[in-house]
Amino acid sequence: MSKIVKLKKGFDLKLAGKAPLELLQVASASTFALKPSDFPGIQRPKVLVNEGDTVKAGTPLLLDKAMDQVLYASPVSGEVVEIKRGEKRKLLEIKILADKKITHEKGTPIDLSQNRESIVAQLAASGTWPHIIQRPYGIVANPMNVPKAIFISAFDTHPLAAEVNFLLQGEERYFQAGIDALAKLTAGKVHLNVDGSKAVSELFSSVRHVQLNQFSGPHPAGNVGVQIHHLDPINKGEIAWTVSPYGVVQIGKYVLEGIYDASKMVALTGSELKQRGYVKTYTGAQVTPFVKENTQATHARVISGNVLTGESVGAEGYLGFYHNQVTVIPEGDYEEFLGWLKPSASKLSFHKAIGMFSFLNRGEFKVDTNTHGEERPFVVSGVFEKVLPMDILPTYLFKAIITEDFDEMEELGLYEVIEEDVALCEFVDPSKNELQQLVRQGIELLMYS
Amino acid sequence: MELFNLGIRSIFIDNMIFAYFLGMCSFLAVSKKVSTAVGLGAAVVFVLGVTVPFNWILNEFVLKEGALTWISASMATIDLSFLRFIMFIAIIAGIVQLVEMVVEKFSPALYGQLGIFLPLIAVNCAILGGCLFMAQRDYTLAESAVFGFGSGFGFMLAIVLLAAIRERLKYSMVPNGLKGLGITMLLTGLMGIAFMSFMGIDL
Amino acid sequence: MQQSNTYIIVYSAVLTIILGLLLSGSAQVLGPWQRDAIALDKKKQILGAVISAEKIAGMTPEDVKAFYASRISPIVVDISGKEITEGGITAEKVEIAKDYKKPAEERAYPVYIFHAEGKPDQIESYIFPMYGAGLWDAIWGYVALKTDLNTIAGITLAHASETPGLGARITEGKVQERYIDKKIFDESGALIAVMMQKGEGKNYDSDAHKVDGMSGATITGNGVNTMLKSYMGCYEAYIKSKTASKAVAIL
Amino acid sequence: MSAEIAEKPLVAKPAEPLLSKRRKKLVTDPLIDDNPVTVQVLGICSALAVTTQMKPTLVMAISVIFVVALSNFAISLMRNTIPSRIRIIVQLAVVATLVTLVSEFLKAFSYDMYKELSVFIGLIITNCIVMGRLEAFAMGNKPYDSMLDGLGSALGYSWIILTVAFFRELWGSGSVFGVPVFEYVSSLFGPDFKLATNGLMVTPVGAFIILGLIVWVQRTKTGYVEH
Amino acid sequence: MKLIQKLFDGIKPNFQKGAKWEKFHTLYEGHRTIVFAPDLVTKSKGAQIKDATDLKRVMITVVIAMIPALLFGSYNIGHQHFIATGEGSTFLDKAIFGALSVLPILLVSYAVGLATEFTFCVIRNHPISEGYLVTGMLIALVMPPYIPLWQVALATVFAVVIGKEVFGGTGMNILNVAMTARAFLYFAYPAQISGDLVWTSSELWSSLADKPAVDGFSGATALAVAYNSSIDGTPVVEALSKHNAAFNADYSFMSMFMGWIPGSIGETSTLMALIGAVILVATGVASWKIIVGGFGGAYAMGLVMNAFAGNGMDVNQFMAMPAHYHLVMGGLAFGVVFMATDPVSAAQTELGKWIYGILIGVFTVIIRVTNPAYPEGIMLAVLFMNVVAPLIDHYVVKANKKRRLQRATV
Repeated sequence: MSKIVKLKKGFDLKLAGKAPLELLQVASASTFALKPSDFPGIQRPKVLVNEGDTVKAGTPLLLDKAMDQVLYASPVSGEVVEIKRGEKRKLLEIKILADKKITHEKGTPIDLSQNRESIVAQLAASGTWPHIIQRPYGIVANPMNVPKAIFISAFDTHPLAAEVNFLLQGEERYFQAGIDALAKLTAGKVHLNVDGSKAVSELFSSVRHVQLNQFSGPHPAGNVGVQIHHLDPINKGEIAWTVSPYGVVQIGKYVLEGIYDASKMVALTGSELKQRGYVKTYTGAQVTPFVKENTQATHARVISGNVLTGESVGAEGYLGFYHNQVTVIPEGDYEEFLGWLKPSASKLSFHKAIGMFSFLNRGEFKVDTNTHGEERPFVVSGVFEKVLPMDILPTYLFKAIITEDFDEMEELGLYEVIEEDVALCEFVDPSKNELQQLVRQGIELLMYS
Repeated sequence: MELFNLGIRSIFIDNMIFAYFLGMCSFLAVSKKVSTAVGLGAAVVFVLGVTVPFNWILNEFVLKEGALTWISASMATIDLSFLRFIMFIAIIAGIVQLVEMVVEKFSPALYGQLGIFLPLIAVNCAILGGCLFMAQRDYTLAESAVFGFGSGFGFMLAIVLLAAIRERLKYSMVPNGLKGLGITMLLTGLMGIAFMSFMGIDL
Repeated sequence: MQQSNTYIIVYSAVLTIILGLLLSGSAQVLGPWQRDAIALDKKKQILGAVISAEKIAGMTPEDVKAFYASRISPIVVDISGKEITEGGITAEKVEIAKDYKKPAEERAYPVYIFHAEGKPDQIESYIFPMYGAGLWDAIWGYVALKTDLNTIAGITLAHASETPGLGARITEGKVQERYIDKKIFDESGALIAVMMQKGEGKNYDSDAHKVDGMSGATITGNGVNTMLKSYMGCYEAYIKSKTASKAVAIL
Repeated sequence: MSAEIAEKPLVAKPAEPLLSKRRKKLVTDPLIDDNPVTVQVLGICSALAVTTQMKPTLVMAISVIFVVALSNFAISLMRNTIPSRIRIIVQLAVVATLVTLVSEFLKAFSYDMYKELSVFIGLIITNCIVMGRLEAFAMGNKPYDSMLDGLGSALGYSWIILTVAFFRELWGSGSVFGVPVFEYVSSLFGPDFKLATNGLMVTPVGAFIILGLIVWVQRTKTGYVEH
Repeated sequence: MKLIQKLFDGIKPNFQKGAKWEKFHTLYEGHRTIVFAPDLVTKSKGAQIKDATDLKRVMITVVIAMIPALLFGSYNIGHQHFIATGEGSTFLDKAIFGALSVLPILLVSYAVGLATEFTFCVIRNHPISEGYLVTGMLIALVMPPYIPLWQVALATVFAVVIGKEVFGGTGMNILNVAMTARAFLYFAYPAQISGDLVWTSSELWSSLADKPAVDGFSGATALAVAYNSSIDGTPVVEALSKHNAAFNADYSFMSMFMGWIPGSIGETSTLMALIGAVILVATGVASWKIIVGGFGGAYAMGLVMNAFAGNGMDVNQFMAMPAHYHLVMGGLAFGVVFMATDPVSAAQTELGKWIYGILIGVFTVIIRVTNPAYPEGIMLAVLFMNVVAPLIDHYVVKANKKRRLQRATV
């Protein structure tokens, strides 16, 4: 029953600064942070610890009063050094100074022969639950729901993305256990979607209890939202869950060993890094040790995640909960004489407008953060349609959100997309609108209406 | 061929909206969504198509000068055309009522779509206008039927096109003073320019 | 307020009677004036073919009536040129607009003979009504031919709703003057009528069958051309019979 | 029960002056702030078709003033007797009668105008201002007030269509009330100079655009925004 | 560079908040971003990098695609003029004459249009958009060569204000702005724009052109010739090839394809329009679907007309004209390539673009053949389809919604 889907629309950004598949020896970070802003669905966060408390890896730090079964746990053991709040006491970060040696809260491994409810209850409290994301809306899944299916994208087509096979080396056992647990949670199938352009790695081909689907084509073929659209699209009133491969491993570890092990491998990428590769650390690590001495330019942007969907965190910032990549690229705050007119083959562009010869350039591009133009109203040129491999009319969807027309948003398929699905639209948009933010606004309008 | 020409003319050239400004009130008020515009348009087509020939019969056999000769030749000089307005408007109101009842009885689905628009139509100038044009231009019965339906379709075309444009316009940044009526008037003017291309088409 | 059915019926009946009386009363009272106004309007139009619009505008209704009565003698002919006298038909009663819908053979064709004051034998010109379609709606007019029944002495044109400034210019004296002294028949006696040309600003003095057009109003111009030609065609038999008898008379 | 209950003394209300402040407002409000055409979006239907020239427009305006004021007056007189179930029909009948009167009158005494306005006089019946004012005001107010209200609305309508007609005639035909303005102005600049008239103004398009612009100017001034 | 940057920096304080020219800050920024691509960077969340192409570059691509048509059109004016006057002339004479005729129109179009646009940007305080780069050029190219300049100015103001600014500016308009300008003139001053005078020699404004045409030369456009022949009853092809043949300036298929005929400045040459089409399609700026649909629709409708004529239904010679002639006559090629493809006023869905393009072609031929009042069908067809495009899109979008809904119920 596995499906093979070949996608044509989309665009691969060939950026300079790919991380070679080797583990770097870098001093580990000492502070870690949990940022509620990483979880878009959190409505009323409640902090469960105080500054000065000592915690173990897996100790709950936070819960959402709107969905209080789900606990957000500390990735490491250590001392809570700061609970940072912003305007109106908005919770920004819970910072933890890590012990040299990480100790874990001891939970009990989960017996998968139990009924679904108790498995859900244990997972929800384990700290691994936030890896389960609900579609529509792209928020942390509600344990009370039963999804129609669970989707796992086993490859990442984002620019300079970490190699999933490399990240999961040696974790096969946990991955299978995670799949087994997830299979218990859904009424339908667990879809494992792999890169169809290459031979399927043994890691995934041997996994049981899943439907293995192959996707090939340019980015965003690896986006789970796109995959869902082609496998079993989400309709109004339906719920599907998605989990990243790393999330599956996390869940598997808890199932087998009863511990929340937040250790992860992170790819250091981007044209401005001297030394690129993979490092071992924990979720929420401060990026300083990876980039501080490692950046070539003085004026560079440090991004947690990839360049399309990531967040600029600065050299002192923390890795996002869902990120396994740090990208460093040059800042672009310079004026360029007649920049809009100059021919160039070295500037990356999806378009082929006069003077843009990047489509002839087979090499890799060094891209900075300049917007290359000011924001303008949409001039509909059909370009969004060329990079969104879904049966969705992106321009109309965006306009429906702008005018806050709820019916239109629903009918045009806002249920099927989250930010990352329109990231490429945002990149190619010659009118330079912020479409990811717009989509989130639309989702929030729908969620809270 | 003559009738066909008349049909084309009444839809595109002698368009109720773009040539005669008739039915403007509902044209402006009910053109925010395509679906409702289609509903109103269909109702207008229906009512115009029925009332114009009906009023033709009334005009031909009762109102116009010498119309009563079918009763007695001595009545040839009687001219009741001063009753034209009041009779036409009464017939329109009556037929709208009748149509409403018939549609409600025999096609509840259609009634659901047209029902809310029918009462609006009795005072839609396009209907009375159509009837008066019919009388003024001395159409035959067949011509008045074609003219009625044609004008109705012309109105429907105009209002549906406007509604589609207004749906697109939601994303525009129209200056405050122009929002609503103002921009719609300008838009209708621009649409009128586009419709002028049909002026003079002769098949 | 919810009234009884009886009340409603009585109310409507009373209202109908009152309004009916009001309307028929007004129609009764105003009727003569209206008929007068309509007749006067028609007379003005007919006279428009032979005297200038300014002059007509300067005349009082009484003047117009008197002038018309003393200078015009109307007859009605059929398509074959024979005068119709039976059936009480008179030229003033013929409604060209209504007749227009009938086949050409069944129409009645009025001819208004313009003669010297009080002397019906001393003819100055023949006035023929005509009717046709312009761009938007009907157009009509009267053309006056000199006694040779070939040369145009004057023309007056009117329209229901041509575009002002474009097609509606057919009512302008300047446009109508262009027709004066043009010929309806060519040398061999074939009907050519006068054709208004496309575009404006050219000189057609040398061509007896062409007049300068109205820019931007080609269709109205074509309408006038068609109207003129078809109605002259309808009157051709009458005209031929007149010229023939005149030729005989000369002989 | 008559004895115990003391009769309430009837306080005679002071008679309102014929043109009190309130009544003046009835007339002046619809001129600008609550204009039936530009603010309430009523009565555009029959208004525009005759506006190519000032003269027919003026006749049209006077007719509308007559019909609106008198129908308001008449319906207000009858308001307490009209059976609610046939309310609309009664209103239409009264309006149609008044319009017929106007039309017959024109036919008798100004046949040229009658021809020029053709069906549009009849269409005053369906002019939304008429029915709108009847429903909104005359059905619930005293005759004199209703008449003033009708007068105000009709005047508000009149100045709008007269303004439209002014620009359409001036630019489209180069004249005002038939007086050839363009010709005169051109002659001031020498024999070769000729002000060109704008053909678009005499087509319906011109009316839509002029009215749109009037609405823009008027609403920008009053600050009225439609949502 | 530094110098210009300093200059801009120097006057910058005048435009900042509270300064005396605060109102005009949008003008300042508008000009600065033309000289320098701005130093804006991406926000901290969302896409961290942006495509190097912006709207300015997209717009300039369209302008560049029009340059062949402009150059050829300009030269052709000179060419037509010297044929008309019967004077001998060199390549340079024609080029100079043409340039002197076209430049004033181009200047007026840009100057008046930009001034109008700036006024609105200042009043409404929104950034100056680059849309007028294209519109200004288009307006000039659809004008007849001897149009009075005041008419160009008036039409430009009308089109920019009523056609665009009232909707909120670039990207918001419903009708193609340049077509609106042309249509405005067409209906407002029909005498001046539709006569034969504006196409070749004339004394309207250019003293250069103040020479009478030689006897027998006719400045009628190909469409006018075709229309006249349909009245006379001569076969159109014959009439076209005979027209002005004595001056070596016949209207054969080849000379119409090349563009050696009178007409609006940019529209005569089908070849130049096709060059533009290649640029637009290769750069992905214009939709090839609209272009192919437009030509295809016109050709197909031409064939349908031929079939009618073949049946002897109507002896309109225009109907019998070979269908491929329609593609090279009048402004069809120019209109389909540059006007119909305007992304703002065209259909915006992919299926909609096919329908839109094909109907433009179909309507153009229908209007040309059956509507003697307006020989040039393309302008009116584009405008009419601009009006219809939102409805086409509405139904295409509705179909998309329906698919989604059906999926849910299956």
